[in-house]
Amino acid sequence: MLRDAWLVAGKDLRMEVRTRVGLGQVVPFAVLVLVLFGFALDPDRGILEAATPGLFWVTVLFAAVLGVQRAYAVESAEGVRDALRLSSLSAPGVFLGKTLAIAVQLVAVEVALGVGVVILYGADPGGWVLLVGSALPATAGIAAAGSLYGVLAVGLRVRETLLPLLLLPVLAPVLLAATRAFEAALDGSPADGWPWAGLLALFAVVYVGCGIGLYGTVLEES
Amino acid sequence: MLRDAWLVAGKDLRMEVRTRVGLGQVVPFAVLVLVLFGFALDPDRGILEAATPGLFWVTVLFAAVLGVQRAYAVESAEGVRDALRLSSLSAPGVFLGKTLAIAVQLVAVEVALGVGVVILYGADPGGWVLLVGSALPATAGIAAAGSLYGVLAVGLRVRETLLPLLLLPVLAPVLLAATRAFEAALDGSPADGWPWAGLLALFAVVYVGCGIGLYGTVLEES
Amino acid sequence: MSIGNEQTAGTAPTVPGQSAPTGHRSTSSPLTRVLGIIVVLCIPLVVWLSFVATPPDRVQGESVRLLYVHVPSVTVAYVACFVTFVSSIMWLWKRSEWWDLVGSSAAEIGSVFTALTLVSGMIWGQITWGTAWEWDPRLTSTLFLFLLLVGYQALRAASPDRSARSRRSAVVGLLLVPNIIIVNRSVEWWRSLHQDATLFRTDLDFRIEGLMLFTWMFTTAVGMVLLVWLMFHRFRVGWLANRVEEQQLSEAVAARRAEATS
Amino acid sequence: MTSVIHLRDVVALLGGFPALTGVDLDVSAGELVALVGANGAGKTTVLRLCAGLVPVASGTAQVLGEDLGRNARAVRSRVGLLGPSGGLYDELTASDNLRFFARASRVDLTDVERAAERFGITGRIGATPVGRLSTGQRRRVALASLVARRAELWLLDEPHAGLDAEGRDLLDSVVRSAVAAGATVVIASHDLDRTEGLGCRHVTLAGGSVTHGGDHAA
Amino acid sequence: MTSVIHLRDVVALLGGFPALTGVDLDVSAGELVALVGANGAGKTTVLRLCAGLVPVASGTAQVLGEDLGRNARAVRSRVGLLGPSGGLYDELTASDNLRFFARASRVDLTDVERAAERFGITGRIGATPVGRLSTGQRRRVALASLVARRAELWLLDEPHAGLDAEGRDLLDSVVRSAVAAGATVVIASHDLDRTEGLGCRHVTLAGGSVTHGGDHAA
Ligand code: HEM
Ligand SMILES: Nc1ncnc2c1ncn2[C@@H]1O[C@H](COP(=O)(O)OP(=O)(O)OP(=O)(O)O)[C@@H](O)[C@H]1O
Ligand SMILES: Nc1ncnc2c1ncn2[C@@H]1O[C@H](COP(=O)(O)OP(=O)(O)OP(=O)(O)O)[C@@H](O)[C@H]1O
Ligand SMILES: [Mg+2]
Ligand SMILES: [Mg+2]
Repeated sequence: MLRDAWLVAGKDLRMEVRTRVGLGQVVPFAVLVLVLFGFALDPDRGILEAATPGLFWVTVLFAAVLGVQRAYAVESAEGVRDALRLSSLSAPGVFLGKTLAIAVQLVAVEVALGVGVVILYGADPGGWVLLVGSALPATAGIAAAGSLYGVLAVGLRVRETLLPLLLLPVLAPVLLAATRAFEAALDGSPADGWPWAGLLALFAVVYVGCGIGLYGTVLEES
Repeated sequence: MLRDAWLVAGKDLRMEVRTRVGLGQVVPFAVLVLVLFGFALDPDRGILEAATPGLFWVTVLFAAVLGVQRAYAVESAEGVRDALRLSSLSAPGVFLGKTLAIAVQLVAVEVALGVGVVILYGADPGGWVLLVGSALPATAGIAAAGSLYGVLAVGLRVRETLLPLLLLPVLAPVLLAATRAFEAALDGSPADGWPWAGLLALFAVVYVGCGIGLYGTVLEES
Repeated sequence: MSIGNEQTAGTAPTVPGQSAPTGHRSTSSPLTRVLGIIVVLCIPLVVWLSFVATPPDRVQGESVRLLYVHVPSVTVAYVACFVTFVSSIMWLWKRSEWWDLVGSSAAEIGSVFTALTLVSGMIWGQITWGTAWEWDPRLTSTLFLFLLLVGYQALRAASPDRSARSRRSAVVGLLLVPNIIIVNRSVEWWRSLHQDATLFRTDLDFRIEGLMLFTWMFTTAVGMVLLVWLMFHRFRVGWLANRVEEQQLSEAVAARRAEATS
Repeated sequence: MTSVIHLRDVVALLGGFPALTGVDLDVSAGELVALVGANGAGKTTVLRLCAGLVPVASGTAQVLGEDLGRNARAVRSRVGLLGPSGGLYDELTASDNLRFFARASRVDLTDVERAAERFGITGRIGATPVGRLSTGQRRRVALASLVARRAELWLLDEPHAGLDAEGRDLLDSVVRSAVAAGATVVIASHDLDRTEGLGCRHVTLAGGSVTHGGDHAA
Repeated sequence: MTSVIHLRDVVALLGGFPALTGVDLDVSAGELVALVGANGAGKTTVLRLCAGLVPVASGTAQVLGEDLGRNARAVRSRVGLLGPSGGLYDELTASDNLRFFARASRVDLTDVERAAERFGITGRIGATPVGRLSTGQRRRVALASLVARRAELWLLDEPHAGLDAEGRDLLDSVVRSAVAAGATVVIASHDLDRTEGLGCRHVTLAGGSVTHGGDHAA
């Protein structure tokens, strides 16, 4: 299973290296969204400062939707889906591989956004441990849920639009918890934040578990 | 030219009727984004009320990106692009047709979002004339710019991610002007808003003009 | 009550479970008729109880009567979601059409009741809070629940063939309850951990007792009967739709074969 | 005999790769020419270039009397190209596709209907979204669309692939009557029996240039 | 002789349409069978069904001793299917594709290299993203991937389409040696000359069912 996961993740990252979609485009997109927010929400810092963690994570969610879309667009090319189903890859392995590849891209997005937020919104990064400690499980949870719902939309002509519809309500808790954790970290009160990080870890565990259990059902559908 | 525009718009709307992507999915997606915003930005009304027009238009932009993506996904199927280039359709006609089809979908999104904003954000719709008078040129501008940039991304494997990157920056002025106009309308000071509506009309004219002039160059690129 | 098509159209193959007389052109059966009669008879009683018999509230005034729509409908919606959840698990285990139909019927009716909760809550809010919407935990999580159910149905509508449809919707249906719990809990915590929690409900902390309690419980019971009644019909409509599909299919198979031999 | 295709030392790049490395080719009006050659020789690229869809990197290319380097647009609406994938909207039904492309190419709708009938795009097949047709059925829709166009120059890329025996014969008869009506036809194919049966002049490509038969004299 | 494919009255639906309307087909181990029939007859669907990719709506279907209705998974990794579109990642190079699918199917990498060499996927072609290869080159990559798999049952959907003469001969020799090594091969094709040349037993499909030759006795 882990071997399959490596194989799939390696393939996805290799494609990423070839096409530079993630670094070259998803990351700039995310930064752009941040700028747009800065633009649409009042020019005076008031709102932006209060809302920074929320905007950060909303932006991550949008980037995640894009990333998942991309990750599954390559799998839904004609014939590729058949080829995957005919291979001996274990479904949990494919799930973990896709999740890993999406997570790696998300981390890149988050780093870029973090820098963007500091520069553009004048956020004051403090509480590193909590920031990282909540961002990691949040990323894992988003990637796992994205990977699971992504495969549900594969092969449907309407996947571009169905995916966000399925995924975003599910990710609302991640948005909440991660926002709270970041708020706590930026406020310098990490003790308030750790329970949220715990919730994020719980979410990640639930979705990785569901993904491992259910992915096969969807992928192997005959 | 107008005949071609009708032909293309008719084809797109027929596809829409067949697949129900717009009404069935883009509209719920837009509402979802609105909810996520309401959610991520503080619970107390303060921010939301101040930011309603901005959030409305940011959401419209996201929906527009999705809509444009979908509108050009159908054109970038292998061979279709060749077929279009080999037809006798005039490029400005194709441009106007695509723009029209996108605009129709956007109007549906805006109506839904308008209702959503009134209900969820407790916005108080006043100044109808200004609202409609600024939304219409804004929609035309967004659709025209989307249509022009959409065709730029057609046929590239990475269009899902490239399009927002190209489109969002050019639409930033529309976002700004439409937000200002809506703010004025909601504040009950329409006199402040009309100049912005005028600016939006200017944008629309510029983008439609550019589209008519440049679309051919992009489409026919040989 | 314009939910679903209680009266199905078209020629009717027989409906499962009930021995419908041949040529019977509806989805009703003795059992559903009994259920229907119970609902129909109880509704005037519910109206009477909630509008006449129960007193107006001290704080809420007459608007408290929305309670008898609002609270039962959310209870029914929860039950419907739970049914979908269980049916999805059962489908993944048994892979039977029966469970697929139970799950999808429940989800569809559940979304209607969720909408009813939202609408009644918003009307109520407009009256008592002076605003239809607050970013209150319950409201928000109810809205997400509604959107999850919309997503479930969009996925079903988008899936071309029956096996893919059942399979994918079972996965989403199975995730429904965990999703609801996570969304609901996190949204609650989101506020409660917040320093100045704006608890809109504190002033409504009326003690429900006596006739009000009875009315509430009675309405909930009627709501449950209504759910069961609608589920029966929706299930049968789905069942018949599948049968019609199969019938059309065997006709299509025959036609295609004939075309081949000609 | 007027020259319909006149390529001299044409180089064409696909994503930076020199798919054509100096093609010399002459086709006169009313001729029936087959491009043959190994996989990757450049047949498809020659056809797309003649349709004005691939830019000429260097050399002279004249098609239907127009210079491709300067006026590819003018050529495009006068040629009919059958590509390997057909160029149809998967979500639209076969007849909607035919109608749309007919209108878009200013073709008479009755012509399209006649062509559709000829290729068996009637009844269920006509009313099915093209994405749900079989390979051969999709080819037939593309062919019907092409035939209705009545182009001056037909460029067919492996037209027989995917068609059943009856479809291939039908295609041949369509090609013959197009030539009889004055059109020029260039076919890229690996099916030499068919192209010989049609009486094509064979032009062999290798490594992106013509090695045999590019010229009438050769 | 053990039966590798055993279909009895199999109905299969594609998006609600009865693509197969009651197929009876028996193929024994080591046989070489050609499915022929008009466009839309159901050849592709039979192959995909035997690969466990299309669900059996009714009837009995056994492939490689497994019941498809109950255990399609077990069949999938034991068959090799060559579909019309090849099933390759356009963004990966030919050799990366080959390596990925080899690993994913637990195939020895040296086998893949040998197959790639045989089909000419070396040098530039091996290092080019598959999306930028010509039709025939892409087919060759898919074929190399298939050959390396050494499946027990080969299901080939119009395998000769798009290949040049040399490629077709190569394919035939590959098929012959697979049969010699004990594999069973089913080919859907419109190219009767080729399938006869290979010495296939011909099974005719029409309207989604077998009209001739489904059974050894027939
Ligand atoms: C859009 C607006 C509203 C929505 C979506 C909504 C949603 C809900 C939900 C989901 C529940 C069930 C809670 C649970 O037990 O988990 C509930 C219960 C209840 N709601 Fe609402 N509500 C809304 C507005 C209101 C308003 C305006 C009032 C009264 C002023 C109200 C009063 C109640 C009461 C009394 C209960 C039952 C008591 C309880 O279980 O806590 N709701 N509502
Ligand atoms: N996705 C689909 N949805 C609905 N019907 C389909 C779909 N794919 C194919 N069909 C129909 O099923 C029938 C059988 O298709 P199939 O692809 O098996 O034919 P085939 O024998 O391979 O034809 P060809 O020679 O054209 O490749 C056809 O009539 C076709 O219209
Ligand atoms: N998009 C592309 N980018 C880069 N190179 C390409 C691209 N498409 C084709 N090529 C290369 O150009 C050359 C010519 O391709 P072309 O498609 O014209 O060949 P062909 O003669 O049609 O071959 P086939 O018989 O396989 O169809 C090939 O070597 C191919 O690798
Ligand atoms: Mg070619
Ligand atoms: Mg086929």
